[in-house]
Amino acid sequence: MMIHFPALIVVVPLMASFFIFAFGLFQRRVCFPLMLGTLAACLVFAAGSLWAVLSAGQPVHYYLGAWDPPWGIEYVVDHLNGLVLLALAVVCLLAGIYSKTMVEREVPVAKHAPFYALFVLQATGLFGMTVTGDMFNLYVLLEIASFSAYALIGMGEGAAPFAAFRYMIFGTLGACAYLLGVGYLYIITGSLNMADLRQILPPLYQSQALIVGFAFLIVGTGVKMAFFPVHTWLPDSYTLAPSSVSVLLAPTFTKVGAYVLIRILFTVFDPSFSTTLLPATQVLGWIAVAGILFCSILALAQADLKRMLCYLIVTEIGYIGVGIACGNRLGLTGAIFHIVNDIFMMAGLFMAVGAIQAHFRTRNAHELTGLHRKMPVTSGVLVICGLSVIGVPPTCGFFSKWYLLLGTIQAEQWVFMGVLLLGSLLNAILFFRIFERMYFEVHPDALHQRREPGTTFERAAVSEFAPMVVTAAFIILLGLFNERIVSGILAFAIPPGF
Amino acid sequence: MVKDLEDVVIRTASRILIPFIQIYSLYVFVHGHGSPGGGFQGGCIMAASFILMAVAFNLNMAERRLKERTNAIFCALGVFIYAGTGYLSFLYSGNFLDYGQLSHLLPTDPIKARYYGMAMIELGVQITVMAVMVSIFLDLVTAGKHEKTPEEDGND
Amino acid sequence: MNKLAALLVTLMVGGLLFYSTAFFPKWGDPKQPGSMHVSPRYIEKTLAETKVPNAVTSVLADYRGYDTMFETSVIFTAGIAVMMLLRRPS
Amino acid sequence: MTDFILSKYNYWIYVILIMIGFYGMMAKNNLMKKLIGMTIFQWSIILFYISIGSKKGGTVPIIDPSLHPAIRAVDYINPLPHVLMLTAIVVGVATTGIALSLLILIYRKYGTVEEDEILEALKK
Repeated sequence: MMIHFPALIVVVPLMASFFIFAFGLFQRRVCFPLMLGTLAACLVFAAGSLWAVLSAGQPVHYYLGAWDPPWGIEYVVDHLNGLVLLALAVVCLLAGIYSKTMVEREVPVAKHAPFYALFVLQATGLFGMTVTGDMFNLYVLLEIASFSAYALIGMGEGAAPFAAFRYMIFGTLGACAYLLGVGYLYIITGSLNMADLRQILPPLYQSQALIVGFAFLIVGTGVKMAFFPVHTWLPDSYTLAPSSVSVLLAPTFTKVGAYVLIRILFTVFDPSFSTTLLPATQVLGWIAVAGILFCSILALAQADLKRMLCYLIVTEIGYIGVGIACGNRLGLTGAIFHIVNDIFMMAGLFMAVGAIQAHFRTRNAHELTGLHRKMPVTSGVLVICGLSVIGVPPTCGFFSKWYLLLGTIQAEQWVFMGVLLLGSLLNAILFFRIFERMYFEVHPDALHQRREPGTTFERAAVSEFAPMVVTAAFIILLGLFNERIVSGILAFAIPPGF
Repeated sequence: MVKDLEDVVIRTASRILIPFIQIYSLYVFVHGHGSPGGGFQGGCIMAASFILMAVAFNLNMAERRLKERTNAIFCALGVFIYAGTGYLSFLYSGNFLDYGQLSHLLPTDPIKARYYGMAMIELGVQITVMAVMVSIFLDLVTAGKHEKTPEEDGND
Repeated sequence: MNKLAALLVTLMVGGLLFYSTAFFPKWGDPKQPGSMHVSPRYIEKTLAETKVPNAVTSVLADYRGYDTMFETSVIFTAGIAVMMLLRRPS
Repeated sequence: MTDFILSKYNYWIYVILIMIGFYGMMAKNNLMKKLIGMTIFQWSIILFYISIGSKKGGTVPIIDPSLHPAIRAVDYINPLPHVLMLTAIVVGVATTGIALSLLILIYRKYGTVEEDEILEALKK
């Protein structure tokens, strides 16, 4: 049964979304348990797939429809996407638990069935994009994940439909650029399978059409990954989305985009092509550096807590970009480890902000005085995640930034190293400003004057702070056991040719 | 006066045409293996017949023929048939979507089983595409105000 | 101003595309890589392996049937999304 | 020179369509026109894929043993791009469907689909 896990992790949530939608129309209450059961099953499949890869020691191949690769579609689970898959499965399950009370609050009852069906389809698209070994299949799964994201964001309040529409224009532009890139690769090589392309492409590295196709692939993936110059769709759409949706999308979608970029740069194309022959990673590095500085400063300027986090997402993607740009084992280890850490960090942060908005009824960073008294758990999780984003030792953020720094030093990219340190400093200013206002400023009148008299302060539900605590625990655990993760999994996750 | 005359011509013409459109759609669907056709094209033609019904008559007619809830169930049913056929090969420890394993189920050799597997797939695609096209059309046209009968809305 | 910038970007992208078409194989050339590497097997083996004369249907439903399943799921996702966004709760 | 044009003009057509769609998407102020530009952009990529699959002298890929005794790949055009583009067409339909429903939501909320008017309304 274990050999079917790579296919099951995508097909089971797909089938479950049909049941959730069909039964949800009749019996609304069946949606949440079905969704939770599916995401729990996906966690089991993800863990099983990673375990199969670790015990086998080499990538696991799964031929869909029993057709061998270049003709049929192939799923490949290796150390790299096994780890990312496991992190995605954990965070999707936590986002599912978290969404119980949030959806009751934000989504009208008649729309629960389609909402949960799209929630699970979004998870399907993410898992599929991580596992697939076929370029066109990745495009189709990218579209499933994107359509669910557009619709879920469109459910938000205020200007959410407008933000979703602008995200759709940008996202479709990116997906079409990706499709055009796959078309360029197909017209030159005739194959769609990643491993097959790796064999056919080397003699063609000089042809200009290939370089243009490579550029389209990078631009398309960059849009989906919210890389610096093409990230403008992210702050509006994730801020206005319902909080259960931004908790699902923020940690996962952009990191899967980063994984796809690593897959294209170093698995489909030879690392020597991406780093030396065509200075693609150098250019990406300099853009990422500009992105880190620009977005860290913009994050400082935001009053709205959620919008501040959105700019943080783009900064973290910038760190991953710098990791890729180093072009050596250390830098890439740091980039992959940072993808996994960032999935958990952003999940914790967005869950905390969602709970604060729901119970403290504010998102303004200046009105958080006395939060620790009313919501001790949420503020505790916010502190742990903040420290991890800054990069303070016990948390996992420190270790991934440590490898990134080592990578930049080894690659003698002193500017990259400087910007990494400066970025951490800017994040430190950002978070300590919030911590200071949360814990140390005591203005009881500010608290009462804003609160309407007579509204009781209902406690955060268990289904809200349980996932938060689990995420914070994961952040600490990843930090403590980073050495085993790096030597056990990441050492083998680096594509050959480095 | 002119408005009614116009309706009469369109209504009688479409009353005659709609059944043949649906038969043609089944023809295209069934001949997916031997000639250009298949689930998608057949589903679209079937959806066109329902949309013609909604345009020529009024939304109530289309609503009566294909109620909103059954349409939603058809959406899920078609894709369920598709994925279900894929799951069948798990029973015989084949990979996902491996129709060769259907030969244990159907009294044929593995190669002919692939022929029947594809027919099942096309059926699933036909149902889903038909249901979704009609559902998207009805949603966009009424902008979500299904419950109000067209008379209140002005007979558009 | 915006229109001018958009025009410039479009001309640049168009120039890049025109430049790249110069390196494509001739149109309709039977020996181009696109038709030499993977597709000959689909054409020659479809009758033998799947008894379906229409090679497009056999590739669509069998060789790459998994893509088509997700394609149907894409149309299903669009159907739910439109239903969710537009339906007014009565 | 004519041989060069004859062998490449189909790619130029799809490039011109991409430029039209891309310009429409970037420069138009009306959201509906942006959507039309996006659709042109998507369909031009479909045209590009289909032109990859064509073969001079090849016929529709329905294998008919009576037509040619030996089944040779040269006699039939390449079916793979046609399969891929069926998916891209369905994705195009889905994109248009969701974009139109979002547009209806925007129109219902702001009474306009002009981007600058919406941005004014947002600033208030």
